[in-house]
Amino acid sequence: MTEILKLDEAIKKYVKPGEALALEGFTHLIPNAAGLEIIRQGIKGLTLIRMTPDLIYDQLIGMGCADKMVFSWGGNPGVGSLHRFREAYEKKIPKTIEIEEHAHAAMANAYVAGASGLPFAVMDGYKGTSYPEINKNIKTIECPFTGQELTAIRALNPDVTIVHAQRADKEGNVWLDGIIGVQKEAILAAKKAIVTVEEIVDHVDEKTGGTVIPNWVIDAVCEVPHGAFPSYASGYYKRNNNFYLSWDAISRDYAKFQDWMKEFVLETKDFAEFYKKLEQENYA
Amino acid sequence: MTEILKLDEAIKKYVKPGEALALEGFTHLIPNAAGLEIIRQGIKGLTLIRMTPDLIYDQLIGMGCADKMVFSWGGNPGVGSLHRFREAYEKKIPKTIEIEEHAHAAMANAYVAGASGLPFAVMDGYKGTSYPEINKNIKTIECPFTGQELTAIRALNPDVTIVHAQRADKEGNVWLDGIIGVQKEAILAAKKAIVTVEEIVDHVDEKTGGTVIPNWVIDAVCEVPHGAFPSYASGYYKRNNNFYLSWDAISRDYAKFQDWMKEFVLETKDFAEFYKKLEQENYA
Amino acid sequence: MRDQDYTLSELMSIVASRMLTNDDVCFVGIGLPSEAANLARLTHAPDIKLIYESGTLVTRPDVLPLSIGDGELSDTALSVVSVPEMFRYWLQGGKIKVGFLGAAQIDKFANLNTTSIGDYKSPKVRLPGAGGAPEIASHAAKVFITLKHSTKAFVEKLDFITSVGFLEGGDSRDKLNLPGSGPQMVITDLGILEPDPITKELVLTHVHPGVTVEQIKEATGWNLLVADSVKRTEPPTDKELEVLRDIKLRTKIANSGAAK
Amino acid sequence: MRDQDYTLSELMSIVASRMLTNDDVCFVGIGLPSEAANLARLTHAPDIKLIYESGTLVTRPDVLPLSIGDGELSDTALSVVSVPEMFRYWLQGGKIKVGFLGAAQIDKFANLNTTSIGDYKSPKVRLPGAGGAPEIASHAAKVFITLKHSTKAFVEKLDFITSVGFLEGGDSRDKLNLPGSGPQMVITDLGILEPDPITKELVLTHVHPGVTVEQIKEATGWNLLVADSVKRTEPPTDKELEVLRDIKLRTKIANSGAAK
Repeated sequence: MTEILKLDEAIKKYVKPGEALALEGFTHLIPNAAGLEIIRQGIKGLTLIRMTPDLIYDQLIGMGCADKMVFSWGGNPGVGSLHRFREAYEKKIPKTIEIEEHAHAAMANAYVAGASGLPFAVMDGYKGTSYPEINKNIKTIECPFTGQELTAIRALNPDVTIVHAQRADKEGNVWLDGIIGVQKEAILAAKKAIVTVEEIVDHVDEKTGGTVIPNWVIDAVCEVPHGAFPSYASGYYKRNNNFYLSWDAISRDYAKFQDWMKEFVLETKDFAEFYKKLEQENYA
Repeated sequence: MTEILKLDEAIKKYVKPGEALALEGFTHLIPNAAGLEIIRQGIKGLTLIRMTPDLIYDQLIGMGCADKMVFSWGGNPGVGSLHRFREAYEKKIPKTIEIEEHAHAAMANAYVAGASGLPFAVMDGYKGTSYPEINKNIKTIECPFTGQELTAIRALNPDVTIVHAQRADKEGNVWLDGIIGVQKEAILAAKKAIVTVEEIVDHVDEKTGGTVIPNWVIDAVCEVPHGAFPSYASGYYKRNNNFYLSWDAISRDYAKFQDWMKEFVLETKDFAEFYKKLEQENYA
Repeated sequence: MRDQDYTLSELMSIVASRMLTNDDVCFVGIGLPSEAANLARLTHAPDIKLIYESGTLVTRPDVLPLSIGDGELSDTALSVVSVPEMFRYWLQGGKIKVGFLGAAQIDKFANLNTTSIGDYKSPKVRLPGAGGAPEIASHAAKVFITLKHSTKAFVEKLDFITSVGFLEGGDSRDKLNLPGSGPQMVITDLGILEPDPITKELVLTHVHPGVTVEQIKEATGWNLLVADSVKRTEPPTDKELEVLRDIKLRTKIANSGAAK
Repeated sequence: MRDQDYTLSELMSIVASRMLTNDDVCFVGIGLPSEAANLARLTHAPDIKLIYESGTLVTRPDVLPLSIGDGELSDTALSVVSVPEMFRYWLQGGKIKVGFLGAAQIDKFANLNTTSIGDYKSPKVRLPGAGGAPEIASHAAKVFITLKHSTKAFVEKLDFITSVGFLEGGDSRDKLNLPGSGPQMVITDLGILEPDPITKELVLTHVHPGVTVEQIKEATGWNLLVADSVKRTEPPTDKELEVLRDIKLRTKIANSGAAK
């Protein structure tokens, strides 16, 4: 059953080198604090799965934690490229990164299949595109009733899924609201699940909206206020668009990136200290 | 775009003899008023689709409106058999009824496929059971990645889906809450959709819970207070368990059933009059 | 047979309830399974998670639901999901530890029939059908079954397999590659049957107080195997009886009310 | 070329916005399409339904979202669904009338590339990738495309087809049996291109005020076909310009704020 743990304990307990990790979040509720803790703990060899990898995956890749990225749109939304990802992929800095690439529809379906205990999903997609040529987890399949040709996508089942949510109760039932992306599917598809939350409260329910994910599919819940920063947590704080813009400059140069990560991430002991430092230096 | 119509107008406009109809509702929010209006209008030759056919399908079948029923559990919940359905199926009274039978998992998946624009759904189910022998819309399919044998179910796409919901706004956006069953999928899978609601209000949203189905997938919205009776509408009225118990006695004998339907349904001009009469005679 | 201050129906529900533990996540069939599962929740397993196929996750009904989708279930649920989500993500997705099923008929390998008796196309008795049972039987990590004992219900061969137990016994279920391990126990109003570890045929292992082995064999439509040492079922405790009668009384009062 | 009191970028958004009608249900790509779609909503199409792939159905943002999942989109939405539901039920399910896409590159048959330039495995430029575009391009009943004109963007042949337009032209898209009818129009900062009804090759049909056909041909990486009678695009109205500038200003102010 769910344990309420400190974030560093949860990462230490459940995230192992070489595993396939999904830190999901579709612009909203991105588990950034958890990603930074993985960097602090220096966990390497990871396969990073996410539909919309952004800053936190750029940071993990730049710090050499990732061997592979599985994704369907990778960028700094509204700003531009992920410079650390691009330099890793185009120039192998700091190391080679393999990619497995999908469209959103396919990747969402792959999580759905994983959550549903199925080895693959059927979709009507990708026809006429180059994707089937570059991703072996896309095949064609025929409808046994109509003969119609459709597309099969291999299921995604991360070793560990990590998401951020607004609240959990003391038993570890989790409540989230707003744009929920593919988080529920990513949790249900995973072997282990960690959820960071803005706060732990006495009671969560769906009576006034939102979605509750029951505790027995979640291994650890960690209270991490502002844990989605620079993403947002609807009802708690807004997206910090300035930080997304700042990241473009920080990440463009590898040396500058390394300095920044050292000063802000490696030399802060946890997310609270990191966030406090960002505030002091007018990033947050 | 959605029209706000009277129930009799909506049924006249969209429900044609010989069509395949889904009047969905999983115990909660069953569109009973709409079913009774179909009986009043004497629309025949229908294929009746529903996961959990209960009293309203018993009534439609007993009145000779149905040629076929597609279902996954047919009974008077907590009470016993549907006598009109059983007598039709076992003794062809008042006429022959064909059946196509599924398990809940398969039928839910068939609606999902229909809603998703797919000709079939994949599930892991039915293995070891007799269902594949009696339903030609169940086939086996192999995972193109793992070779695992799975089950394919043909999609369901009703000509018309009718559901009941708590509220709609004046533009025909519909709001429902509580047990939502397979209603959204049944609407999205259908060629045409009618929704009866407890009341039409100025504004609906999801801010405090519930689900909104946007108007452009709904053809007609009809205000029918108590329209789910004897089922319930969470937040409006409770399930009338007494009526479910009474129905066992009313429906057991064909002649008694005919008399009751004549008196209460055919000789009342609409659902409001029907409901008033039930109240007067202590059924409601 | 000594005088008992409880009925065999009551005993059946109480014995069935004892199969569930506080850590279980139980997909509950309507009727007898629902009574047993809620009794467990109200006695020794207060934190058990009860799931109903109508989409209600972790419900705590104060009265027993008459139907699988009563408002009492959604009003007291931690979360309400759509029916497709329930069957796809939760049941097929392997999130259910225990399935608790009733049935109209059972055979010696614990296969169940709730579909039809006699020829499928012109049945002697047309039953309600499958509902969620086939995939509960195949996907819940383990399955308990509860139904009343009679030769009509306990038959040599089913006319229709709605939900698979151990199919034809031996390793025939294993060959289907089902995610769940199948029926662990059949609890009736007379005793308890458990599958033999090798042949998977149901064996009588417990006899309820006041019931004889002979009586059970007579109520079974095949030559029922009896364990070498048949145990006597523990009679109900006062607490179990009190809680069961309380919830049944509350249910009766609630269900006798009309609308509004 | 006369003096203009608006930029070609502004004109592009305004012209693109005019393609949308009040009855449309539009799946909106981020960036230029989002600007055009919201401009339509704030001018001639107040009831247009805007859908974003983050799961927001019928949104009415007061400022332009920087990302596809801004809180502004969910706060003002009629309904927020999961991303799988969006792609399965709404887009693949055929509920979207118009798809509005941007792109990094386009070819003469309106195929789009947002994935990579150069060899896929060692690209010259690695772009963000597909997002929702491939299935918007195939499943929306019709598609509009908007991007800025340049020989880098308008290329003879794509290195990678992210989203299909008319594939190799003629009936090659038809043979794919896609639900949607494909691109109707490509709106750039210089003019408008439309597919030839038979060959499906893009033809220049409109030139924006102050732009010449020659200028457009020079900005196109293939020998661009020109319609027999090229029309002059209607210049922006005062209202269109005012509304566009208003929302861009509101957006700038909103996005410059930090957290809290």
